[in-house]
Amino acid sequence: MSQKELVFRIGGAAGDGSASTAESLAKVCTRSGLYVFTYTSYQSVIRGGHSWVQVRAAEEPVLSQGERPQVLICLNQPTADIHAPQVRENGAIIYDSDTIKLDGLRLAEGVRKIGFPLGRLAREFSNNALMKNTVALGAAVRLFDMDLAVVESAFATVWGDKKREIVDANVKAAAAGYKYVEENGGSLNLGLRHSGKARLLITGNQAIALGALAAGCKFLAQYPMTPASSIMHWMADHAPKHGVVVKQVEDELAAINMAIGAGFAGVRSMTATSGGGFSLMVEGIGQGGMVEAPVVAVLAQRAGPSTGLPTKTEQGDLNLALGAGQGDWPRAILAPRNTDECFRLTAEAFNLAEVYQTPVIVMSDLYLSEGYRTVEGFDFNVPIIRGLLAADGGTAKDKYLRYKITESGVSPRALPGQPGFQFDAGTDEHDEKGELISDVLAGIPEWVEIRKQMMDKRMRKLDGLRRDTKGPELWGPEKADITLISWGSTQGPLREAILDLQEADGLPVNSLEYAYLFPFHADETTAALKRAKRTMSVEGNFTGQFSRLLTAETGIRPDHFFGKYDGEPFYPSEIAAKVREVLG
Amino acid sequence: MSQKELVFRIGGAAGDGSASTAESLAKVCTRSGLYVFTYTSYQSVIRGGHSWVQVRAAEEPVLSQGERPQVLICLNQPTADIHAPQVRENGAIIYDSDTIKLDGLRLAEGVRKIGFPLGRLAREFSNNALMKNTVALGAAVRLFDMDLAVVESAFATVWGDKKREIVDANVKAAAAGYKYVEENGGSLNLGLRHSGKARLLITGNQAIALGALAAGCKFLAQYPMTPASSIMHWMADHAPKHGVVVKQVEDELAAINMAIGAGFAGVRSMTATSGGGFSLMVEGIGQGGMVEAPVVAVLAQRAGPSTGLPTKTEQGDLNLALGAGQGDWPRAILAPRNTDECFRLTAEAFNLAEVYQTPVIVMSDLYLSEGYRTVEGFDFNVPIIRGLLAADGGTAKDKYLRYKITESGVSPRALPGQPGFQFDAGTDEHDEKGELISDVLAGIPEWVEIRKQMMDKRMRKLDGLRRDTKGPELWGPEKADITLISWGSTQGPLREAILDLQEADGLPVNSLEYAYLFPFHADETTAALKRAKRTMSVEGNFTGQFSRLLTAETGIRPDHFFGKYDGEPFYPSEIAAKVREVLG
Amino acid sequence: MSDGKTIELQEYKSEIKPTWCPGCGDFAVLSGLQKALQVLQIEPWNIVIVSGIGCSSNIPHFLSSYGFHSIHGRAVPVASGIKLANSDLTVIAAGGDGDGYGIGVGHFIHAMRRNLDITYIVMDNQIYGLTTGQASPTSEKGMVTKSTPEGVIENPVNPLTLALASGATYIARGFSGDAKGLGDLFARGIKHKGFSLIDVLSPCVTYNKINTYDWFRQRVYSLEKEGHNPSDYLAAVARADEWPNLDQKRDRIGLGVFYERNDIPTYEDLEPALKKGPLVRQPLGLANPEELLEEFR
Amino acid sequence: MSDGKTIELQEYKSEIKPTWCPGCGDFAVLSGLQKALQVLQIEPWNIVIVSGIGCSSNIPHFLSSYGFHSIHGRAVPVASGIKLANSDLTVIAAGGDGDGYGIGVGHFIHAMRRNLDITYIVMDNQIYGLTTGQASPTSEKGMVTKSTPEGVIENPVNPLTLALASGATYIARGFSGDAKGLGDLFARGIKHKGFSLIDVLSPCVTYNKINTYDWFRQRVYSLEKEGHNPSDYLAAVARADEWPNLDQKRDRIGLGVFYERNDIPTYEDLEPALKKGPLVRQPLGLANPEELLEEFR
Ligand SMILES: Cc1ncc(C[n+]2csc(CCOP(=O)(O)OP(=O)(O)O)c2C)c(N)n1
Ligand SMILES: Cc1ncc(C[n+]2csc(CCOP(=O)(O)OP(=O)(O)O)c2C)c(N)n1
Ligand code: SF4
Ligand code: SF4
Ligand SMILES: [Mg+2]
Ligand SMILES: [Mg+2]
Repeated sequence: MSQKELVFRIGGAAGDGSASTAESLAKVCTRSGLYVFTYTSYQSVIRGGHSWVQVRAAEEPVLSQGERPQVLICLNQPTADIHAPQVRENGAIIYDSDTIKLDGLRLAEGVRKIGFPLGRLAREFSNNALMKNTVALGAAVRLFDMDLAVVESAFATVWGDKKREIVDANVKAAAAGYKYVEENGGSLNLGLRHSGKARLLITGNQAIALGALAAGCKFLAQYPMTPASSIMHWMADHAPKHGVVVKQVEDELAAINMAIGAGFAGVRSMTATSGGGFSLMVEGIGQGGMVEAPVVAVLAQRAGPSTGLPTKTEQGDLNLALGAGQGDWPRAILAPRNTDECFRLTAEAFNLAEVYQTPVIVMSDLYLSEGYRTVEGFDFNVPIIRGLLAADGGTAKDKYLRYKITESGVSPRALPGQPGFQFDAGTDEHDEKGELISDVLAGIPEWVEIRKQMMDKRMRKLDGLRRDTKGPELWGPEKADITLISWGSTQGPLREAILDLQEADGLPVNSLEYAYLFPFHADETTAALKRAKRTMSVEGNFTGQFSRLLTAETGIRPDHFFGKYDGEPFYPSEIAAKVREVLG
Repeated sequence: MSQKELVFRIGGAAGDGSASTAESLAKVCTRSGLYVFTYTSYQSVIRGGHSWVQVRAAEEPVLSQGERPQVLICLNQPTADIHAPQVRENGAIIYDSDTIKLDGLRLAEGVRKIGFPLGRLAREFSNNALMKNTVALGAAVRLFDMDLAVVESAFATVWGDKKREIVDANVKAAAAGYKYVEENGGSLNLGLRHSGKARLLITGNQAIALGALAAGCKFLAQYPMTPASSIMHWMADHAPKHGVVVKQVEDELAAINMAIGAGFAGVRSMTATSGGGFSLMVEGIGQGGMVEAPVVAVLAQRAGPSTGLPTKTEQGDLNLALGAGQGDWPRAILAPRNTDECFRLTAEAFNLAEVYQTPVIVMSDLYLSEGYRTVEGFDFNVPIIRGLLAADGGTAKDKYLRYKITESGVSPRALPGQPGFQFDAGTDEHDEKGELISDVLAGIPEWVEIRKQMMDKRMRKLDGLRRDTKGPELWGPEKADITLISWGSTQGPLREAILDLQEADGLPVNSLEYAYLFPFHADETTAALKRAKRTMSVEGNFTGQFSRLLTAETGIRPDHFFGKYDGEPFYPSEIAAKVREVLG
Repeated sequence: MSDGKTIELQEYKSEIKPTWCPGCGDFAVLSGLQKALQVLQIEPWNIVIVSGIGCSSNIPHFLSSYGFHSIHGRAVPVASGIKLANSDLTVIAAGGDGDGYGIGVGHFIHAMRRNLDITYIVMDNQIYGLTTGQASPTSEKGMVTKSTPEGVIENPVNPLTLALASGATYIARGFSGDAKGLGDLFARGIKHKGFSLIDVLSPCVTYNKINTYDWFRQRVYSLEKEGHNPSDYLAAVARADEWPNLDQKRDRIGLGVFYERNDIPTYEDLEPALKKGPLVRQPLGLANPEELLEEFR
Repeated sequence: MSDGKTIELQEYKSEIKPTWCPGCGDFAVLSGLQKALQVLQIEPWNIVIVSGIGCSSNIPHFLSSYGFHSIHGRAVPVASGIKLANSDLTVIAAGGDGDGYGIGVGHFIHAMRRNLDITYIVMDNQIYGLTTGQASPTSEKGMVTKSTPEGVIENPVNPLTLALASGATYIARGFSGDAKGLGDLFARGIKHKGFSLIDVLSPCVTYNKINTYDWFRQRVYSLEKEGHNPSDYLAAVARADEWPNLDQKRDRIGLGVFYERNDIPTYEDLEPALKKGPLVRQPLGLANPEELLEEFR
């Protein structure tokens, strides 16, 4: 895309502090009025290995991590070896000239080698080994023409007033780097305006947690698992203040069962995990469908199979979510396409869960959950719709039927503690009262019929869930040479690819994007795809799990499939290339 | 169907002994040279409730439990109330005239009420309360024109020589019932020939266990769950003699993980469960796909969702099997259509698991797993194909690669204890040697490529699995007005419905039957369905889980769907009626 | 109790007739529990009984209270979620030995170390009843069952030493042959602030032909009568180790309270979010949401 | 050993350099284990190390033996399956406190009561290392972690009293600050016939700033030197209860063998199908299949 942007990359070993330096830069960009998008590539190790972060920022919204960087900070030699050749023409590489060599690396034209004794300089301000990152950061800030004062304010927020000396030392270190560049070539002259409204810089997981709080979530039971853990961390930090119980429990079996218990007892409750933990929740979540307890389960995907690549992204757990639990039960699956939707769809999930009294799964992935993105703000005016409660009146105590067969499939819900509405919630098939059919009634003709009615009742909720959720969004030109089908976090890179194809090739391409996966919106899909000239589904897995769902529901098979399963996020360029290949 | 048959039903409370009496009768029928099919309707309770068994037998193979009985034994009043009206014209009801009344029940024409003091008579031979069942059994035997000597031989096998007095008492009791009918109206004159070759009478679970033994299974780890428990019971009884370790373990998590450990260590190993337990195996089984360990998992389905109807049948766990585990990994899913295939496909599953070094799921259901059926015999000449082993030579020790990238996706497997081939099996993504990619290499460009290659390698196994398994079987006339699509145990009732539609209505109907569900045979399916005039899929669940798979794989949507989810098995008559409705 | 009227025993009984086999030990547990609740005058609607799956786990249906008949092995986490959501409720988890000490033993251990104010009643029949008689984790070595035709070769779980090792603050053993004693142990356990385990020897008359009422009657004795001091941890361990144990000694089986301490705060006491009362009563939504956004600017 | 040649320590080392943080306690466990295996002269190809997921669970990659780096919490059942399939192998399960006492505690308990001849080494750092520092089941009350910013409010699991309650027949505690002692405890545990638990205090230098080498050094003492008798069950319980415990006493932490008994048969001894030797060596297929069909006629 032709819009002006800055792309910054920093790399080193785990523990070298790439992430926090990049975060500072991202904050500085945000406070400078830019839109920001970050991607962190790291590994499942605490020290060593190779990790790097990319920060991309521009005056207009940015939807992906971008491609080649203009500025690279190398915290160790492997970073130079791997990343230096990728730095763009007329870009710059910042490195400690005492420890790192760029000799022999093939650099693009005009790349400035900004090597100076970072480490030695840094030791003037602190004996913290990570201080050299701050010197490098200062250098980058100068290259990008940003303001040292903003850097200072960012540091002040990160460490707070209580750690004033740390802030001061860092500010001095940054100034030293800044000065070095000032005196050695100055700015890259990227021409971005650094002013304007500071927006919010937030990760998908933080937005999910905020959305939950806004929706009145009172209980989170979770077991740590990348990339879902930071939901728990953030919630735990804010829990006591907002009257939320946040529990790290013994395993994911406990997490889902506790969350369902809490939902049954009347609070909005949630759990969050990744595919491995969700695998352990399979039986429990099906239970929620049967006892008709509301619960929200966040499934933040990472690359499988099995333990797989714990720090890498994938959209490979859709089959898992679709198949979770025995038999058929009504579930909803939402997949936020971006950080903003992380907030909105999570909040919505709580309403759907309570209105339909059934588990709702919110699927994100490492790319979306952990990346920092800019959002304009959040609308905290989230409606809280608690659904049909026996307490709201209209429900007689004496013949209270917890599982009353209704047209919507939804029955009035009593909460423990409410006098006169005592009932049993059972995972065995039960009658309208909640009493067992399985133990002495199963197989007796009239009860066979009631069993069938209970199934029908529960499954009717899918109609309401479909009605209350939206069909896919068609984005881009009405008339297009190809329609790209995507779900969840693929939205960003895909939209950028579309813009690029339009701009660079004059190719009209649009996308059909799904945020509400299940119940599937078959009619809207069929209508939209009928108008499509050609279709390609783009998803982050091997088998095309979502395409298969789409075909199962509509009989339509996308003409092409572009699946990515190497653990890396989509890059706009590769989507565009694939489109060119397919159309060419 | 017009073939001569006998249909017998016995009902009472749980603990009243319906099942063992029916089993005796089934054995007597078998030894009388008939083909037998039984269905037991029971409840999740140990005493009380209402359970009944139907035994159907004929000179030609029978494929379903049949419909209305000719002879009914009532062990309690509710049985009379529920079942007596269903007895066929000119049939008979046997009951204890001291305790049961048929007054006021609407019986079919010509039904004989054979009420006599069963209990009092029985007490002459034993004070075991269940002895009255034997008296009734004797009466039924007389009605069916079978031989008391066969009854005696059946008793002798059941109790063995050591319990001669029990056998004698029972023989006397049966003779008393026999005599009573002899003197009060005699036979029903059904006209079946009771002679000829005695075949085998066996349940699906027993056939699965036998198939496992025949294939060299050495290890079974299981946790009890209806309707899979009897696999463990039968195996445990025969284990020590055949050098098989059978372990009831603490839960299904342990079961799958132990079985995978044993498979990794070099023995053919298996686990078995129902949907609830399988839900707990989801993470473990995906692990098998990643470390490439062979294991066979039997999933005997029962009616869900959740605990559901533990003693009732359903085909509702296909989505669960298809979605089990994170990400994409190669799995095979087989679904025996009948008892004979329970044996053959289980044995085959062990070969597929070892040849492709991946978990294989064998799906049955309560209907197939627990029902007694006639089989002609088993071919124990099961080939045992252990797949590519490093020990077989051709694999050099010094650069041994456990996960060597090959065209087939299969790599030479070393077993612990083999000198020089030490390697690590890991659930994290790994390289050809088995060493971690996840911890310090993930995300580095060349290793991103290797990760992709490892995925490709594993997933290539699906091609081999598809090649080594069979496409659907088209059964019935080439040209048909409608093609019925089915999988697994639905075969029997469906074939009977087809025969009936041909005979009674002259309607040509055929069926496309699947025993090998995954990897799916799309080409054969498309070819077969292209020739179909009209299609209807018939399966035992709410949403048409298999039809959805078929559509996802081929884009073809069956024209009609007949799903059953009330816990009861299919009856040929209801399938035929549905076909008439659809075609009419 | 709220309106000063005494709640009658009848009010704790549901319309559903228990479906257990005649003679099943679980009947005594049911009536003991009803009696305890009545003695404590806890309103039926303020009680939630949570069970797993098994014969014993059908108990919620036979009591008039709120009930959650959960999945196999998960009664304790479901109960924990309920208690944390509404700490005003009296939460009782109940189920079988397979449910609690087999598939559910992990949750059992972690619940005890949390010391949530929950009462856990295990109807320990040393067999899997509902699945028609397989070995359970408390089946004794050598026992022949459907799954162990050659006899069990595991050493049995000892629920009491396990509880003593895991921080439960009320640990007792009852016997279905002593209905009165059961009621007392339940009442004391429910009153106890913190996690209470009551392991009940509750014979399965259908599938366990070894550990029968008679078998127990020949072996049980009252801890109290022998002067056991329930605040003495090591004495409790020694009593608990009398049966079952690695040596397969089985001549003395103590009944009563093995261990109790009341000085350990409950989980609810320590949980900061509950300082303002039960979660169900706290307002939904955010009072001052914009404040939360500061950190993202 | 088979060919009479001594196996050198080097042969137990793999080409992979451990990826643990410098100073991590797990290094001492690795070298202690290598030393123990060398002392016992067990051929690398006859060893299988099975782990779960966690920093500590990466250990199989650093040893030259067969390895199975399983899923989180399942090392023990995987190891059990391997041992039952090939009882000639030396099977060692290894992993973290989260893996073994958190998510995996159910398997841990059941494995102990089985008394399979497996050695289980838990690298207990009282924290979740690999997931960057959340509370673990052995984190002490009050500890501030990423998941417990207000401090842990659970009582910690005591692995030793748990093992004593569950029938493990060799129960020991080691400390990464005492490499020599570790090697000895491992060797003795591997030699022991039956389930051996060695809980190793293995400091996480990155995320646990409380339970450091120094912290332990101020508290540990040798059981042997104080004359502890490892065959005395109640004495072992008393020693194990010194730390951690409900009273949060933390001044004395015993190292060494708490309990050992050698008169309890192993699971493999009792399993009838293993009488003829390891399963892997038994012939496949059926000798006389028709015999099996008799019951179906
Ligand atoms: C995940 C799962 N596995 C297995 C079962 C089958 N199952 C139901 S009850 C039960 C055991 C019952 O034993 P126990 O808990 O001792 O209760 P009891 O019937 O003896 O009272 C089992 C294994 C199940 N429902 N769910
Ligand atoms: C089912 C599942 N849940 C969660 C995780 C994430 N996870 C990986 S390691 C770990 C805990 C590690 O702690 P510990 O076992 O103590 O090992 P350490 O890293 O401290 O050595 C967790 C929660 C996982 N891999 N699988
Ligand atoms: S089977 Fe046993 S536990 Fe179950 S109800 Fe009958 S006696 Fe009770
Ligand atoms: S994080 Fe802790 S446990 Fe993990 S390697 Fe580093 S020091 Fe060891
Ligand atoms: Mg039991
Ligand atoms: Mg740890």
